[in-house]
Amino acid sequence: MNFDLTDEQEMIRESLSRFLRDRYDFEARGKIIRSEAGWNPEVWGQLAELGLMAVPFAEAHGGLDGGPTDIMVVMEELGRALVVEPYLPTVVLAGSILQAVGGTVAEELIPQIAGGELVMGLAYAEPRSRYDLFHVETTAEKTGDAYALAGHKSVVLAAPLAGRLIVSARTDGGTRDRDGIGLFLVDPQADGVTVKDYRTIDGFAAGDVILDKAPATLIGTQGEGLALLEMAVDRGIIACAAEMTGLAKRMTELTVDYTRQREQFGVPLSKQQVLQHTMADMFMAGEEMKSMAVRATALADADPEERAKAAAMAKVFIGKTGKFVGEAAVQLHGGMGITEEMAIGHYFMHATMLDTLFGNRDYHQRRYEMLTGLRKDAA
Amino acid sequence: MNFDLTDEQEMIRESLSRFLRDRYDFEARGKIIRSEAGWNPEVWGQLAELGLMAVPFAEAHGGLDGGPTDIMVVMEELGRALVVEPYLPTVVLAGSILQAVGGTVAEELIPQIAGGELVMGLAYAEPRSRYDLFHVETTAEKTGDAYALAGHKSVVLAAPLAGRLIVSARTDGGTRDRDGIGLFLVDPQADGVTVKDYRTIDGFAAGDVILDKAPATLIGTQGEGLALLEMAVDRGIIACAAEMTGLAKRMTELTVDYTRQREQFGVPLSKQQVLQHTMADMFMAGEEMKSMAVRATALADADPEERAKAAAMAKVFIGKTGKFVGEAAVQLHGGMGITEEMAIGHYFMHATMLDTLFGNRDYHQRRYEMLTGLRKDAA
Amino acid sequence: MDLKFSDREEAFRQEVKAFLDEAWPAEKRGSKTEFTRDNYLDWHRKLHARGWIAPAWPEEYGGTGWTPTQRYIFDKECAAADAFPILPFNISMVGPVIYTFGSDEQKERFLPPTLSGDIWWCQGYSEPGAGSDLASLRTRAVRDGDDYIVNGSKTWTTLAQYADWIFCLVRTDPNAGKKQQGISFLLIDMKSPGITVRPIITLGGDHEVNEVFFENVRVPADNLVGQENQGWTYAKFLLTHERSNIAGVHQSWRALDRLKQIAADKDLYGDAPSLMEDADFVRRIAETEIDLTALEFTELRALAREESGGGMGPESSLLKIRGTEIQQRISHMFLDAAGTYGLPFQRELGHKEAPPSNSQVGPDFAVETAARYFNMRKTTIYGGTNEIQRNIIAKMILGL
Amino acid sequence: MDLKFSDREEAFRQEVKAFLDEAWPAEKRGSKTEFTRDNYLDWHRKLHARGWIAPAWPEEYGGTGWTPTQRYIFDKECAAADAFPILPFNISMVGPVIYTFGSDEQKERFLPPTLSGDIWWCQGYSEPGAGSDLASLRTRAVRDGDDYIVNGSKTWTTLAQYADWIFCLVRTDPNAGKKQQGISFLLIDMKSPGITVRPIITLGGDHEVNEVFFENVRVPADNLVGQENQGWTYAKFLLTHERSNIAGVHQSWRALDRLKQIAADKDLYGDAPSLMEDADFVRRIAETEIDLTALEFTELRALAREESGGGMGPESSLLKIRGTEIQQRISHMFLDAAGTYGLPFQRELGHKEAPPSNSQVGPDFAVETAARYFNMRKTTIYGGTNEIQRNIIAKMILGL
Repeated sequence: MNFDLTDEQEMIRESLSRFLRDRYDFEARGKIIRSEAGWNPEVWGQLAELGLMAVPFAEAHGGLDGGPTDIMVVMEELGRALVVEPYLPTVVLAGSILQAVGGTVAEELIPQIAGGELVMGLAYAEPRSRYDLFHVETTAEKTGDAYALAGHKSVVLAAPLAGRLIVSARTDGGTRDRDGIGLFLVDPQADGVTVKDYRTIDGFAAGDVILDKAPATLIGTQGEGLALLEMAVDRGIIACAAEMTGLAKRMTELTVDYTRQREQFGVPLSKQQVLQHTMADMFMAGEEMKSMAVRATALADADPEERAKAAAMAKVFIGKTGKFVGEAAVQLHGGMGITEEMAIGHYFMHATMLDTLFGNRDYHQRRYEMLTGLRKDAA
Repeated sequence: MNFDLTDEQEMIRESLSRFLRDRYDFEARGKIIRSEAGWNPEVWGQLAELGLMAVPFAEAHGGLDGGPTDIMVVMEELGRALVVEPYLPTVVLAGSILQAVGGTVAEELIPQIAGGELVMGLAYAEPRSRYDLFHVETTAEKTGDAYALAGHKSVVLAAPLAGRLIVSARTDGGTRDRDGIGLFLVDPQADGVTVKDYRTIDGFAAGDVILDKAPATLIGTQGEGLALLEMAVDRGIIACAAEMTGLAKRMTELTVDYTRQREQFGVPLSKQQVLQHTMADMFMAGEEMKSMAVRATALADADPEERAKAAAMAKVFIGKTGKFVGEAAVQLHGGMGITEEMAIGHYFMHATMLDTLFGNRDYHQRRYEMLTGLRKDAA
Repeated sequence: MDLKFSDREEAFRQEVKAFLDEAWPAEKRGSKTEFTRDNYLDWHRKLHARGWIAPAWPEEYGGTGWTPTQRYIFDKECAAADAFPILPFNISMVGPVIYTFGSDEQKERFLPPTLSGDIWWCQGYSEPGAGSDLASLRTRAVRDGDDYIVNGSKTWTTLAQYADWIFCLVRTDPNAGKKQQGISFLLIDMKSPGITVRPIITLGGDHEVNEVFFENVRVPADNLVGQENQGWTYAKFLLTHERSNIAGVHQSWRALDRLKQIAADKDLYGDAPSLMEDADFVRRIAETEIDLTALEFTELRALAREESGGGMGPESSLLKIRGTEIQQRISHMFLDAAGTYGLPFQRELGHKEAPPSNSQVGPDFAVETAARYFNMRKTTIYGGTNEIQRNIIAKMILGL
Repeated sequence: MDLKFSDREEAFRQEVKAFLDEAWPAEKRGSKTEFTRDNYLDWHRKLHARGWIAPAWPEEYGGTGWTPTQRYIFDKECAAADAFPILPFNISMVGPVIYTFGSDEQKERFLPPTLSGDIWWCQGYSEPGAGSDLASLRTRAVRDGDDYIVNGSKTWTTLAQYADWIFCLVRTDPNAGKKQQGISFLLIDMKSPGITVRPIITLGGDHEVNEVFFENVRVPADNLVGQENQGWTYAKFLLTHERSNIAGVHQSWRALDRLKQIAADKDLYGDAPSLMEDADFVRRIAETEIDLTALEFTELRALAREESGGGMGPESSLLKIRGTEIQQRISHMFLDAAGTYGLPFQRELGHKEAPPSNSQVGPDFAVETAARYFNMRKTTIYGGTNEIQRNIIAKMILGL
């Protein structure tokens, strides 16, 4: 067993960390989330120059041949700085699918991603799907070699920024069948595609995507899209585990600093034993979260069942402990913690939303029970 | 609304409390639980002289015409002093059934109970019934007017002390049918009855009862015993809620006292803010437990569904908070808390066992969900 | 012991219900009435017209003479009808201070508009950097002829943007020995020159609290309540005075009802199982109902002690701690019920700090869930943090 | 980063398994071997014979030279086979103190029997009334010629009833400035005249700990380890030395396995649904598995840091806190699994404090569940309470 990072990974961490400290502080981020665009293409270009967009891809596609561990390193740093740029949807979600599918579509799009020229989104959720990836009401109708999609996709991260979307749609079967789902490439500028854009409450650009005979290209095999989708979403979950670790560690640091500076009744808050114990618990949560992120990362390339179990476990754990750390951090900041004026509240909001993204704690707890055979029923 | 006790109830509380302070301290109790008999008939007689055994019964049967509130008052005091004498099985469990059934059996037995001459037990559980009262494998075969019982009853409180047992047995239907269950009066001295006696881990005399063609008398209507049994057990639960309140309040007092006396690193433990907050939580748990006991007591005579909901709620709540208070009390006593030498550990053990008795927290949580229609499935 | 309502109490409940059916009819219920200055004042005035705006006040000043049980019934029915809870500033805070410690002239001048809503009061207690340590306040009031000149700032001032007047704790003797001494209680017209209000935007974009700055604000000395330098006494009185519904039990029951409706609403789920078919969600609801029942009966017992003259005292800390814990849990369950649609920010807030909101998506109930969950974090912080409430129980009740 | 075991590590695991199949075969597993002095020593000696009794010791004194990962594998396989965990007193406590601070003569005299089990050591640290404040000890040792005369008492002395020798902290200079000064580390033969052992019975009737009284006990000065009055240094060394398996992860996994078997055992339930069909019970198992996984990988990361020379340090407090919390949770799930049959007391303890036990009822696994749940409360108290562990994290790691 070996938990060490390679020298290259340490280099990525350091250069990214330095860049974010210099260019992406709380004030700079505040400007981005309040801007009309909701992201900063210049920052995106600079992150691409650092090689970030190329990390997981094959050299042949202009990538750096990195693996899940490299993504973990990147996501933890992005979490520490609360970066809203669309790395997760572009590189982790869409990137994982393109890489797995390969062929001409990968050859065309991955170099654009790696070069920082293309943002992508993955449209998998629907208004009534809750967190079930197999619940697909959107239909794909085939005419000749082309497909036309009709349906409604919910809360697609980066949808208003994306040059291409990958969309799950059904060529066959009932609403909740596991078979008959395909993944399709859609140009959001095309006729028949409407993006109802908004910002998520934690500051990310996103949108609902309404498809009405939208032209689309199948990627992968018709009817077998679910396995790809599950893989991509598990990769997304594992990346979020690293991101949550970054959030939690930063929240703990900010809280320790704040309570040391802030006096009440003539004594620093940090001298109150009850608050000390809360911070000790926050520290422990961060360490254990990191362990879960490391473990899930190591299993990101394992067979689908092992990967799914590791992702479900990690999601339950970061949901629970992320909520604890976020709530504790706000509580210890007192009134200041719930204003938009201090960073801590923004960390808390994003930590909260990471529990909802890809399925909350209850959902993945249930999923873990089913995957391990602890629970037999389908309810 | 009115939460006041009557003058009579205040009198019962005071005289009982005084008697227990004088005659049932930790040392006296220790002698009883380590004795061969496992109870003290002399104390029982004195409690009867105080009128305790007569509390809930009709004047016609030598009773005091009291109600659930009187039982609440008694049980809270018995809990405070950790009394192991068989009040719950005799007066609350068996007493409730005899009173409800009425007729000659009540006329014969209730005066004996009220006079302190008869101890009784209620044999409802079986090795595989877990907490389901309707799970009855024990059979009752009718020959003429008499019945013969065969089966195995588990963990019958007071079984080795009892002059009579009330036993649930099936005249009809399958193992887990709600119909076909009768309640029977059995003399534990009779042929065909074996009591495998033991002490519960918290010091109460109990036993498994093996029935092999044991002679028995039906009480109540054949096949309709379940409703009576549910009533008696709900009364038992409600009594335990009051008892747990007494335990919790006493544990909080003992812990407050201990931490004030005990110094560590030159300062009383009670000055540590973390321990103060734990004790504040213990206090709150005790207050809320009391509220649940009061509420359930007020509904002890309500229609069966309301009574059942109130009992289930109370059991969930005292299970959860009793565990919290007990564990916290032991933790704050440190090593001394887990020895048999201090009272606190004995309170903790009994509080733990009260969660198991009549069904634990999970069981009654489920029961509450079913009774309120929150949960539709039978699983 | 008898927990049933008496016939008289039952008749009172019917009277309240009848009033609500008229004053706050069905079309206003179910979060359909937005909280605005006008909407709130409309409701305040209806209660005032009925004589029910200040149930706990002495009858001579406009109170109702209700028993605590009646007030409990009133609060419960109002919550069941989704009526706005009455804000504490006029009725539970400054009013009782004025009728207890104010001069006859002040009573005459201020009590009627305080009851009627013609004055909207806000509270000038907390100061930047002071947190729960209220007495460390630094806003100065210096006597100058018939006036005080006030300089300093207050923070966490709820709805100061709507307020006509502010009641303030100010330091009139900076040389007094203990920090609790030398404080005075001053009534200040918000239109006075030198006052500025800065919005504080809270998580999720709400503008509910403010900072209020005083720069050479001239306040007539007639607006001093009670004695100069005795303000801390009045402040403490105010903090312990009105504890009715401190636990928010009625609002929590109402919220659980709405949550169960949402979780069972088949339209939201289509072919998928509803949330009410999810054993884990059901368990969370059931646990909360049980805990809320324990809290409700603890509050009822406390009210009964108050009714029989026992007073509430530090037990109110219990109600505050448990009440806020449960409110937060419920707000988290709503967020979980919203699922993915908890994420979109789509609220029209009308201030520049709010991010752009362009589209309306997802079920109506989901729109506010995240913001509400964030906002509810305040409940364990304001009014003395729950940590401080536990300190109070340890000290005042357990003697530790 | 690579979390798979290397081929070398995999081969080692097979070697351990093969050894266990012989030394601790199937018929001894599944709680079928009672913990007695003889049974324990039998196992201790088998490990000693194989050279595996003290993996963490330097090889020159009898260690194995294993990496932390190998030790982890060894511990895991032993737990999976239900083998007795090796008691810390000889191997993790007094042994390392002797080989680090003892004289050559002491090493020669004590290390071989300490390894072989010919000496059973117990620990004389805690004193009545001192709790986690170890340094406040009052047991005196006064020099008298070539001997010390020891007077005082020690408590919580685990298995003193089996022990041949006790290692003791004693006060040799009562006039030293700080309480940590003037303490010495003394080895005392339990057969010395003047020593008496009083059993302390813990909840559920176990006799595991004792009080040990010293009345004018004469101890040769040769038995002083290191310098007089420097004992606190050795004590601290000992407390931070051996952290292997402090979290009890392997035992907890093994316990969860057994619990799942029990919960699915149809014989226990008949026509009734088994516990594994109870969604709430399943949820509790799943939650515990997930938390235990987080703890296991936190321990593995800590071991890796130790392996690369980083040392473990105060992070061990985390392992202790979480490990004990999980052990307690599991013991409570066993109790819940036992249901009503958790109540009967039916253990043969053979001491007078035990209540009479006359009958054997219920499933075998249920007999010990309540006693074990009670007994496990000690884990968050002994060895520095979990409150103290959190103090350590706050101070040493967070700098608060």
